[in-house]
Amino acid sequence: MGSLLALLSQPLDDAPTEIARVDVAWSALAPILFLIGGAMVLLLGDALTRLRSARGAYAIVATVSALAAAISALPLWSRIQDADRGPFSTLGEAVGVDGFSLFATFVICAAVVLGALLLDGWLRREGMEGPEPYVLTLLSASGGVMMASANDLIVMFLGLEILSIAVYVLAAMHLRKITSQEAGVKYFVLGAFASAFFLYGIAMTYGATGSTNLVDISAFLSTTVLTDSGLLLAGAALLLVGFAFKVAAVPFHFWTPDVYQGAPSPTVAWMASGVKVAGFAGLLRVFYLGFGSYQLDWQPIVYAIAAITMVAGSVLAIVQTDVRRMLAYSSINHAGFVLVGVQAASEQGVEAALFYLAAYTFMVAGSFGVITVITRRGDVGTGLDDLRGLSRDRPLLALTFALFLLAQAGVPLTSGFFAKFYVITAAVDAGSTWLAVIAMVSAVVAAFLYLRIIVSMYMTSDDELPESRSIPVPLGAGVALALSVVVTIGAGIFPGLLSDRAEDATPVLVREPDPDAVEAPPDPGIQPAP
Amino acid sequence: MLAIAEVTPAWYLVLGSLLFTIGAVGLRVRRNPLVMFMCVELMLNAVTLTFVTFSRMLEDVHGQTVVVFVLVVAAAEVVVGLGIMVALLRKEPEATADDLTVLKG
Amino acid sequence: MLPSILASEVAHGGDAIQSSPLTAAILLPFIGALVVALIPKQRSELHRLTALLFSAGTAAVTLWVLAAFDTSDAGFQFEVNRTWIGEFGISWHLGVDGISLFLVVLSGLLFPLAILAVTPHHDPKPYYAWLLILQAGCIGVFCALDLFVFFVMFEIVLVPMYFLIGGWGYAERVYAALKFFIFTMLGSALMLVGIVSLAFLHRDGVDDDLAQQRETIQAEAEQQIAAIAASAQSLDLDDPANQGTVDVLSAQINEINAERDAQLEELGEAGLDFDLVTIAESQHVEDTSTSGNPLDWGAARWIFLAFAIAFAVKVPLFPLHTWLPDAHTQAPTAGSVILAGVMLKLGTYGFVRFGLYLFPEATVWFAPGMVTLGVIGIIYGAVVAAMQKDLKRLVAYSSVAHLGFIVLGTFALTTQGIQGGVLQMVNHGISTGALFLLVGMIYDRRHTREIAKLKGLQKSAPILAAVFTVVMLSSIGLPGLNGFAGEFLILVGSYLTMKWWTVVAAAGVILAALYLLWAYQRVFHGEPDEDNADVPDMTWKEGLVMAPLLGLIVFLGVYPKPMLERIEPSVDQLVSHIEDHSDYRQPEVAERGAAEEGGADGGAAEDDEGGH
Amino acid sequence: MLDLVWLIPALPLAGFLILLVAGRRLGEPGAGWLATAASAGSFVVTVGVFLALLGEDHHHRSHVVTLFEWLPAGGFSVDVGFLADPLSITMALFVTGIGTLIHLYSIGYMHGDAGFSRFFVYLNLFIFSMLVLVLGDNLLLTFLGWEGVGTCSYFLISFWFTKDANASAGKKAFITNRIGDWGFMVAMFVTFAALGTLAYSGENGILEQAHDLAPVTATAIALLLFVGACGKSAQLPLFVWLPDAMAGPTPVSALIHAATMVTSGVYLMARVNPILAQSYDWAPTLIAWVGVATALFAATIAVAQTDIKKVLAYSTVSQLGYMFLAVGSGAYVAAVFHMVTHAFFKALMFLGSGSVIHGMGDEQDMRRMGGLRKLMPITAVTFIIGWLAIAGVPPFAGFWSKDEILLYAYDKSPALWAVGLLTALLTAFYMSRQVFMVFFGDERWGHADDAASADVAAAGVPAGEPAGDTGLTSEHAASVESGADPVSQEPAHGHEGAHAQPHESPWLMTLPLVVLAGLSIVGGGLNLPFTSDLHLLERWLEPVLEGNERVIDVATGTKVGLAVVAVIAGLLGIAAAVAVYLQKRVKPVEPQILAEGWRFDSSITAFAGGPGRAGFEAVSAFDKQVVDGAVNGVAHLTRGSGRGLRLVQTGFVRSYALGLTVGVVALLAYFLTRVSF
Repeated sequence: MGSLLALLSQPLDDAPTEIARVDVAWSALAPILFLIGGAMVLLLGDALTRLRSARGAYAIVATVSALAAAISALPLWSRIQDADRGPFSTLGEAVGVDGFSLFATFVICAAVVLGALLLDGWLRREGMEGPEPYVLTLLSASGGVMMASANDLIVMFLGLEILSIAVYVLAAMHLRKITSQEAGVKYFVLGAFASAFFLYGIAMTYGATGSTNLVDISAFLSTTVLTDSGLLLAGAALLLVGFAFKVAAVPFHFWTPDVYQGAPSPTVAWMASGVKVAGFAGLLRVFYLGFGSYQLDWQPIVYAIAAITMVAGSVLAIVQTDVRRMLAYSSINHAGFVLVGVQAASEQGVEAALFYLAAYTFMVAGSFGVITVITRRGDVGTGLDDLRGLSRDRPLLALTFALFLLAQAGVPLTSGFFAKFYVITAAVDAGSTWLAVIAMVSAVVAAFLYLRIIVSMYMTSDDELPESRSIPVPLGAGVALALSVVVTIGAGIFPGLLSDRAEDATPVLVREPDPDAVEAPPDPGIQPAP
Repeated sequence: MLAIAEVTPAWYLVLGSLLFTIGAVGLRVRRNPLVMFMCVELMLNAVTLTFVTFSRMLEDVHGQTVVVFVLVVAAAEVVVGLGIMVALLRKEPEATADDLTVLKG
Repeated sequence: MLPSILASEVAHGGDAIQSSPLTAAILLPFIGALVVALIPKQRSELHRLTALLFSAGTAAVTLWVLAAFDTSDAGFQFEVNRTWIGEFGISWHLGVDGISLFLVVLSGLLFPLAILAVTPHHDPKPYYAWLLILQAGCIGVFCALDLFVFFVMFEIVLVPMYFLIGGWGYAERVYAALKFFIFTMLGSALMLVGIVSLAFLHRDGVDDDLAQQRETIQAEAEQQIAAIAASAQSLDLDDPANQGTVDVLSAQINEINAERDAQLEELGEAGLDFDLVTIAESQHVEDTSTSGNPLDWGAARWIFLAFAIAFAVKVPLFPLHTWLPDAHTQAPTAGSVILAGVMLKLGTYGFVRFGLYLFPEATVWFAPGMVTLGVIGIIYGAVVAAMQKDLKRLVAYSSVAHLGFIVLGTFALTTQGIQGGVLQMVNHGISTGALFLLVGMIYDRRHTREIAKLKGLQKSAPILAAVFTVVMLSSIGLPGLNGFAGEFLILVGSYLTMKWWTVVAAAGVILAALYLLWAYQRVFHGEPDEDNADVPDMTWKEGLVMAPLLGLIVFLGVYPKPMLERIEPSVDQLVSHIEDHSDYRQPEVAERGAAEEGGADGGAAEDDEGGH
Repeated sequence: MLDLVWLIPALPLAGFLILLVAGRRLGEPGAGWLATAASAGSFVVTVGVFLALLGEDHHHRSHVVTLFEWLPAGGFSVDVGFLADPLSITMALFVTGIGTLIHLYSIGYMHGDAGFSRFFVYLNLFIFSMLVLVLGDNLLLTFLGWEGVGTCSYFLISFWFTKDANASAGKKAFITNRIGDWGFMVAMFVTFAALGTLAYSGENGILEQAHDLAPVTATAIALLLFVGACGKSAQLPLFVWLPDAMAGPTPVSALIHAATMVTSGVYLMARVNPILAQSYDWAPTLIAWVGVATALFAATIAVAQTDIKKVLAYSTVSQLGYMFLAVGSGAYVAAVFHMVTHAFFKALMFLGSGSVIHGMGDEQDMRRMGGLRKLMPITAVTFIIGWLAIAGVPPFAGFWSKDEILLYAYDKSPALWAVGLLTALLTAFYMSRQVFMVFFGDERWGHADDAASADVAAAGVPAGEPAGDTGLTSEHAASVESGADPVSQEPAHGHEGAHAQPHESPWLMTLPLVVLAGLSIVGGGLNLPFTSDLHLLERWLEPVLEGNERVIDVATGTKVGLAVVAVIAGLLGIAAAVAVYLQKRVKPVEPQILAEGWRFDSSITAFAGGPGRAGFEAVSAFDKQVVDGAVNGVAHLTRGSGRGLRLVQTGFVRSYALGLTVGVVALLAYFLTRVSF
């Protein structure tokens, strides 16, 4: 149990011999602080200055906050890559800073940037005011970063809730659109439901191991043979439910298509990228690290979930007619792929999963970015038929969309291909060859869906083409799309640029506090309350 | 008889799980969104009870501190949930959970 | 960090372009595609010109490769080998040998011809860009010597072809394009798993080798130390007089240990490797199945199967062929030409390069099955072709039959068979490519490909008919034209090991005449009706496109030797590679002047004596 | 001179290439003369080579000129090389000689045809292919020529392609030949597998090595080659294409379908005689029986034909049967002898019939002819010489060659001889019938069509049967019925008015007739049986046959007796024809079934069009329904399961919660199975 909690619960202890002092490595928390700080600045700024006329400023602030968060993580990255210093934990072992958490942080920040850039134009078109969407995105991102770096299940829970609650609101954000409300309600009800299971899982784990701290849990599990592991395994099952819900694994995926279809497109871009990254980061932290010694128990079920998720996602996707819904199911399929990496439960697997998530973030944000742009006021026009004529009206936009779709299908020379390749490699290395086969077959089925979208854009006969329409591409969205294209192609040709980073992003659980923080003695002025 | 009736921590755990199950089933059977929220709250509270019980069993105080977090989170959830709900009900005053089926398939 | 990496890439890249024409041959059309993409849509006349220039430039590069090719060298030439993804041992490894050389040249030549021959009806810009990307991919497949690079190229070609079919095809183009993409992707999906498994099995094999070497080194060191210890046994170690000797001995021991450590370090760790040559030559993935249970296969056979399915779809082998008639029929003319001319060879080439080379044992084991499928394809494709009502569809099914021959030759595992197969790959590319061009010309004139609607074209368009006749006869396998040389070598070679299959396959020659002549009769013979009476004859431009193809059809039929002598060393090497790594032995054919010693003739002579 | 043997095929090839490029510009008659010159030049070279070969020592009359390596692959290697030996030069001589004559004839015959130069392109290509076939030094090169002549035959039969019947006939010829070629190809595979080479000559050639072959292998090779020969030389059951091939211009029928190409099967069998000798004994016997059966079979059909060319076509089939009878009886010399004489008189008669057709304004039905001897004297006289030759009347060429075949057949088996004799009788009969119907009797031409049928009845032919129902494929028959004859319907042919006054043909056409008539008379001199000195051909061919020629053991008296019987049979046939067709004392018996060729062809057509086609269509349907159906089925199944799974996604948030709960229960259940107690 972390000493942060110890500090808070101090009065209950009978014999307070020494006050535990919490080491706070502020630099390690900088990304979270920047994200939250950005949100606060937006809220306050809006309240104080009422700069309604310069709505672009919101997007800029949000983008800058996210960039600042990412930049603040850069020195940490080089620090932990330094062999002499390495990863560390802070806040009384409640938060861990390792390559893994930082990598996730980078990806989440990138997702925020993309989401914010997309939001700008969308909000203008929909005539919505206020900085709230940005604020919520930033807050939810801070929750995601928390999950990625949580070393304590309670922190994990807090991160999950911060992440989720903000996203619930984002989903229901479009007040004039009933489907947005419906999506919000459904997401919220089911999300809260899943959170309750998650929390119950934490409770059981706590009951079984006597701690909520992952470092303690992992140490406990690797040194103690439980005579009765029922409670622990039940806890694991429920924790898995919570994560599986967040990453939309079958059969916890039901919310996904409805929410992706109903929620505003830029929000979906964030949900499909940032939220998914956070969910997987948490999943890996808890299971790969925390329950690492019970690997043989959870691997098979993750195997099964991965298989079902990939197959169901792809099969369900191909019968859809709404593009957002299609991509929702495709995101389920992709979740299955990441789970393939997870079930490998190896460094290879983690690396593959991280690469996949990073690549997918840009592909899916790009895809929803295109959808954001091509929909009409009221966020309508996402049917397959609505894409007709896009290649004629906006060839570049169509090509961009086609690129993201082909990347998702796993066509070579895109990041999506390498993502799949790494995952397959990890699976084969772990001996799950048949899962790799299932994965590839599902990828082929899913390819049909992407091709169908491309068909709508490119291969409509002339007599079925609608009249030309102008599709304005707002600056922000343009930048976001360009970024996504660059990363998707760049990582597709030089995957090492991304995979080397993912390789370095080894997740570890360490108890050691930040050595730098130790060197600088904390302010002795803090005295325990009498 | 008294020995049998003695209340052990296991009772609380069982009670917690029962409450949790009631909440889960309630969410499944009730159509009123507000009642469904309350069911979720019930589930969270059941977990809280479990935490406290474990805390007691393990003679570890930290389990009890969790309760504080959970309460805060639950409160935040309710606020947001109600907000969404109100926005929806303002549009469709009589809406139940089963009326939200525009999105499906 | 990023700029420095890119800078080094560019520096090395420039270097590679200088040193290997193959990289240039792949990059050139790719750059061409980018250039086409950058030219504004309004300047449509430039698109065609640019595409033509770049594809012709590529053709020139491939021709240069052909000219500079060392005929006697059986190994890979013009090799480049640069690390691409070091972590996985993936490298940009290219090279050509006699087997791939002519396919590279064919890909080089067919594209400019296709571009020259066909002008798209709309959207020229993306059309040319896709074609150029396709060219890059096709050449890449034939040059790749790294399994991963090969797979990338093998997959990447799907995309431009998908767009070409879907964007510029005919009525059913969407269905055909989707079917093409999904069908072929399904095949290669399994291959990716196979490739990865292969790389891991290879690594494990290398690992075992290294462990063995480590043991040897360790044992040697221990032996030496034991020897020293034995020599020291007689010494009284406590005696200070012996201190000097003890020091010397312990110094020796330290030295031995240090040397051992150095050796162990040198051995290093086994890493992943996707290099074709390394994996194939080391043969760490052996066929370990020994039991009689037909399902108890060794890993090599499973992986071979994964490869084989991918290639069989591409070839296409019966019964995985049904994407082909749809794709061919619906594709625009240039697409059909490339599909038939180049892309089908990805499968047959894959069999030769990756099936036979990587899995000699599994190849031998699967050979009867593969040959059976090939022979079924020969007969079946011809029979179905005969019943087609659409001219393009007919030609498409004829490809099924022709490629059946190539599979037969390849899996007959004789020098003649494989050589004939390689020859036939090129020949089929030329003949069928030309045939599709001609069908395209007919379509341009009549806007139908339905055989029933065409009649008597020989009267209205005699030159077109004459050219069609020559190409048709080449496709039928008339001696003296290119189609015969390959087919005959295949059959001669396959008869040595697959007697009865060959006898059946030879009957395919009859059927080829049946369906093509019948089609020719219905299209070109007879009195033209009203619609067909005024069909214009071949134009100069069209003649210009057909001329090189006709020239090759005749030249390669009359004098295929220049090709064969370049193919032969590589094929010989491949066959002996198979012999080295399996129980298979190529049957001895009595050499001229050595008839008495030949095995077959020994038996004959005995029979002879018995007869008298 | 011997080294110039390559020039023999090269000249026609050059002619072909020049005509291909510039044929249209040369036009008529330049193109024709050029082609004739190429062929004639080739003939001259052949004569030179022949003389040079004569100058060589008896056993050194084999000379190979290798030009380049054609197909080298591993141990397999085939050269483009030409072999000049007595057999090949004999063939080359009459191919180029008769070829030149027919070229000459064609200049006249094709006068005015729109495809004039195209015709000579094909002709030169044919001569080239035929020479490659004959002179090629290996089986594969022979095969090249073999297929080449087949292709030219295809081109020329369907020369007037606008008529469907011609196109069908051409296609039929090609495909039927291909069936035979299958045998040829497989024979080459067996040969290569057994001997490692396909070359004929030289120490390691297949002919030298043949005695090393196991009898079973040799039999296989021999019979497979015979399958090929059956296709090319129109033997049972592959003869069906030859009668239809008459759709081509008449010079083509003379050149390809009578004199040269169709004899290449005989040439091939003679060429590989060492292999035949090495086979089991039943193999040659089989060949002999197939030959004699074909001879008789075709002769019976010829009896009832009414088309002037059809009679000759069936007669050709029949005579080719004789040649195979000779081959099967080991009488290679007799086979070659008959081949040569047959080339003379059959070419003569075909050209004669062409002259008749030409003179009649494209009329081919013999029932509309008659009494032409007065109007076309040269044609008539030369034709009659040909008739006497084929009927086996001494001293015309046909008598000697046929007699020799019958002698050998008798030696092999009297049964063979008997059938052969019967055929000879029939031959004399139907040929006489033709001569009488065309050149003698009433003039039945020049009447209106309705009157024609009456005249037909008067001519003794059963009336009422459709004029063109001659047992052809239905398409062909249809075209004949439609009134036009299947051969020359080109309006540009220069004979606008059909049934105009018949007239003699121009000198370009009659000159070859005269030359061939002369050869038909004296051709027998090549191999007179009286003394061994007169066995010119036999001694000439001896080095090729290497003692594989059958040694007959028949007393001279028997020989004479057999000859006399043969002559009597021939005369009997003629006499019968005189009685029936000239004097009309006996009502002609021409059963319908014979006119329809024993319905052999129509049965095949019916089978091919019926069950055969149904089978093809079944396979095609299988492809569509089952193979492609399975592919689409998988796609439908996937989409179907997608649609099914969609139903779970009801949109009710409470059912989603249920799904989630099910997942929770499943996970809990799974994990609890892993619990350790």
